[in-house]
Amino acid sequence: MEASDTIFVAFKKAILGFLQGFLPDWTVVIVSILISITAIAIFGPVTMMYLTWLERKVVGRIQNRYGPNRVGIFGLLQPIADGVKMLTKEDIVPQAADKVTHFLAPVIVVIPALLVFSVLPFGKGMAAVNLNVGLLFFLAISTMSTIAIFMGSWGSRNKFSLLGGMRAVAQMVSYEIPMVMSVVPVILVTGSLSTVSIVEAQLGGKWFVFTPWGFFAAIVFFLCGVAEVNRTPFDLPEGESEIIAGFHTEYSGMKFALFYMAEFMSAFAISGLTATLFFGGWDGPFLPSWVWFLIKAYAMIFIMIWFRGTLPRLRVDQLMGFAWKLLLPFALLNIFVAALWQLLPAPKNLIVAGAAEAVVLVVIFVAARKDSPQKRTYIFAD
Amino acid sequence: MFGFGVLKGMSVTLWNFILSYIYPKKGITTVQYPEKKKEVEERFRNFPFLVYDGTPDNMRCVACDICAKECPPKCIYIIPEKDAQGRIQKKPATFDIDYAICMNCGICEEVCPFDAIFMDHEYELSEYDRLSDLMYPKEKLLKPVEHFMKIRPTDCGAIEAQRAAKGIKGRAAQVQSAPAATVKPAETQQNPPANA
Amino acid sequence: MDALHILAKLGIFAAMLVTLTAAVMVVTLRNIFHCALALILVLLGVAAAYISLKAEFFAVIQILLYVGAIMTLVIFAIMLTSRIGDKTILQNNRQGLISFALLGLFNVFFTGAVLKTSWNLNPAAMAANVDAGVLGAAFMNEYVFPFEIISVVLIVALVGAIILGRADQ
Amino acid sequence: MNAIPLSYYVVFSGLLFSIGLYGVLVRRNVIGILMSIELIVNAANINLVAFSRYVAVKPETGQIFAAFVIVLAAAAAAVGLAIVLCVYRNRRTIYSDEINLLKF
Repeated sequence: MEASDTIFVAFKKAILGFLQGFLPDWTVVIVSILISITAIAIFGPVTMMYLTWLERKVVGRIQNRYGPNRVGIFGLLQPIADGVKMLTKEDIVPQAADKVTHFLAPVIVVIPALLVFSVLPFGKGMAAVNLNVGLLFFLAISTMSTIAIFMGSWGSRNKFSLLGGMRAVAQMVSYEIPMVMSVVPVILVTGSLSTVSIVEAQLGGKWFVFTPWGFFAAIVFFLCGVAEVNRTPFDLPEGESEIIAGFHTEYSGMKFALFYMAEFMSAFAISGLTATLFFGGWDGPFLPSWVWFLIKAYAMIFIMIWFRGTLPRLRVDQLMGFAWKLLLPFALLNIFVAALWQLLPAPKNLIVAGAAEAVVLVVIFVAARKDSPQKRTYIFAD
Repeated sequence: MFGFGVLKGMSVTLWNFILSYIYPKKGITTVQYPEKKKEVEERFRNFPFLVYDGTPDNMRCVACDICAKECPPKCIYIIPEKDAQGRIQKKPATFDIDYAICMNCGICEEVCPFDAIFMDHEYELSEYDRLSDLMYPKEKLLKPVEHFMKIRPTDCGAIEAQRAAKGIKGRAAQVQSAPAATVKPAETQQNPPANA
Repeated sequence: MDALHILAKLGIFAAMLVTLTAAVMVVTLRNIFHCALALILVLLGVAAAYISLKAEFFAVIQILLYVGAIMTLVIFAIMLTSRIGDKTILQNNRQGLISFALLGLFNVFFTGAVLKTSWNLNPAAMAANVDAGVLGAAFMNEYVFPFEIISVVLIVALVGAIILGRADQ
Repeated sequence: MNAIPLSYYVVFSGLLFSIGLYGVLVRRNVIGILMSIELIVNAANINLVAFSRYVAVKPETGQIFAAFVIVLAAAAAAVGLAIVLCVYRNRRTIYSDEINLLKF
């Protein structure tokens, strides 16, 4: 088990050891950096391709149909077919568009999506960079995609994309705050911002999701993550039914593929981070560490796709109300419960924290009762 | 209560997802088209075809031109046969249906007094050239009554039963039993039908 | 001097250069939206400078606060005030040349003086590792009073901005 | 990383400051001016952090002041932009030389 656990790390050490022989030592450092960069640069797009495949299969199965099974054995070559199609499609730039912004937007939207992979701990010792501010780095870099999405919508000089851009910026800003707040309890308990030490604090099955505050913080974080990535039920910025395709209306061909890739890669990054923060990252009994991380990340992705197969799109006011009136107060109160849990000795803290959590839940539900949708009363239909 | 509607909806989709794996017959509705084809319902109607009993030349159609007159898009074109003296025979020389125009409404089937034209179940009729290939001549339209029985057993059975009851025979039987030029209708009543 | 250090120094100088060119673009570009993008580049360059000063936590705070929050505000303001497609008329007023000359002069003297002064470097400070924990402790112990005052200032600014920004019904 | 002498950082922030000041003096668009003010604030921050790394007795003092400066810059930007919106709503223009009437 030990060998298979750190197979990649050993592989990298082998390469470095081999190069040690005839390269000056500073180039070896650069080579090791390059190896992790190439690993991420390969892993990112490949996960993105097979997430599109997974999404179409799962949503298909939910709707009683097969999903792609023509190209390749189980439709496994479908992402490659999509890729080729995207490459060969003509790349139209609107005539009145602001050329610079229109061109830069897809480029800048992919950079944060790839950068955040550097902080995710894929396995034991397999986090590309062990930043001691890793978690905050993740949140800071993911705000950059907001700016890129807005550049895309402003650059294409199109009413629909501008509407989509406005919605995207408003949504991402208002869901970022509950997201940061729901991460604070994890930092409070582990005492450090680095994702690697967060996972080490959860080793041996002591995952944060089993603690009273952790379970609800995970829900809040995951929902905000789904909203941050503009996926259903928060996919107002690219609401196909009302504003054509939102911010990427005027994009076609490879540029659209970049927007598409950024969305899926950040979806994987968010699920990876949820797995790291609340589900114990690569901690698991038998399988090698990086397998556990992938299992948990893909489980989160399955939930996101499951959302897509079920939930209708939220209205803008419901979307904003949900973030400001429900998630934010809940995340704030959760911090107090986590503090309670952290300070009290072992047996008592579960009971007290559980009770506090129950009180918090009741308070939030009572407060949110007024604007949660009432039972519909039909006047004419019986 | 707040949020339980979402959970109910999610459980429905999850159950659908699992059902599609453990019990595909009930869970999956797609038919893999080229390999397996979906059985069309009996009353499914696509383009019309002409019926003949036994051999193609004793077809039921007597070129009465009612269906051509009734056809809304006017896609049926009939020229009756003429014998040596130029008299019009009760048999079409050319009977063309332009499948490109036909809207498979089935009116020709209803108005035909001689049960000669019925709607087919064949739907794989795509061609390369719309003008010439989709203009079906008589030869391509003629199909045996057995084909009609195979695709629409109940309707065909009812029509055959009616024909048997009224003693209408196929064209071949009429020719043998009435060598004289004029055939009194009364005489043809008693003879049994040529083939049920 | 290890080759790696040279590379690092080159990287930092490159980042500084990029920041300065982006800053010049912020000030001179005609299309105001491009200026905002150049400003974002400047902020990232400044964050890179913080990293070179071994203040990673501060660099991340800078990105999160500036690029995430303030730039979104600025972009919203740009969007609300500039009509789509209005031709960008002259952005600079007449006092361009004079201020450029004066500032150039100031810079020459400033850099001259700076390069000549010998700073009494404090080696202890150079080695210190200022991470989030140290900052947090300082915020809560020594600087707790300004910390509270700042939150009051923020609330006042928030309420003020909302009232000013809101269209009067 | 302390191979870089402190004076480089001070010169860098001086340049940034002067570019920002040039922007404030020259730009006609009020939002352009606000952006230049952000430049000036960033220049000040760099100085604070650089000095706290090289010279300060307690290394975190500079960074704390820089944090306060960032927060205040955010508050200033928020109020500034709200004022800009008000001016735009009343006067339909955000060019500073056209906004020269105190009371109309």
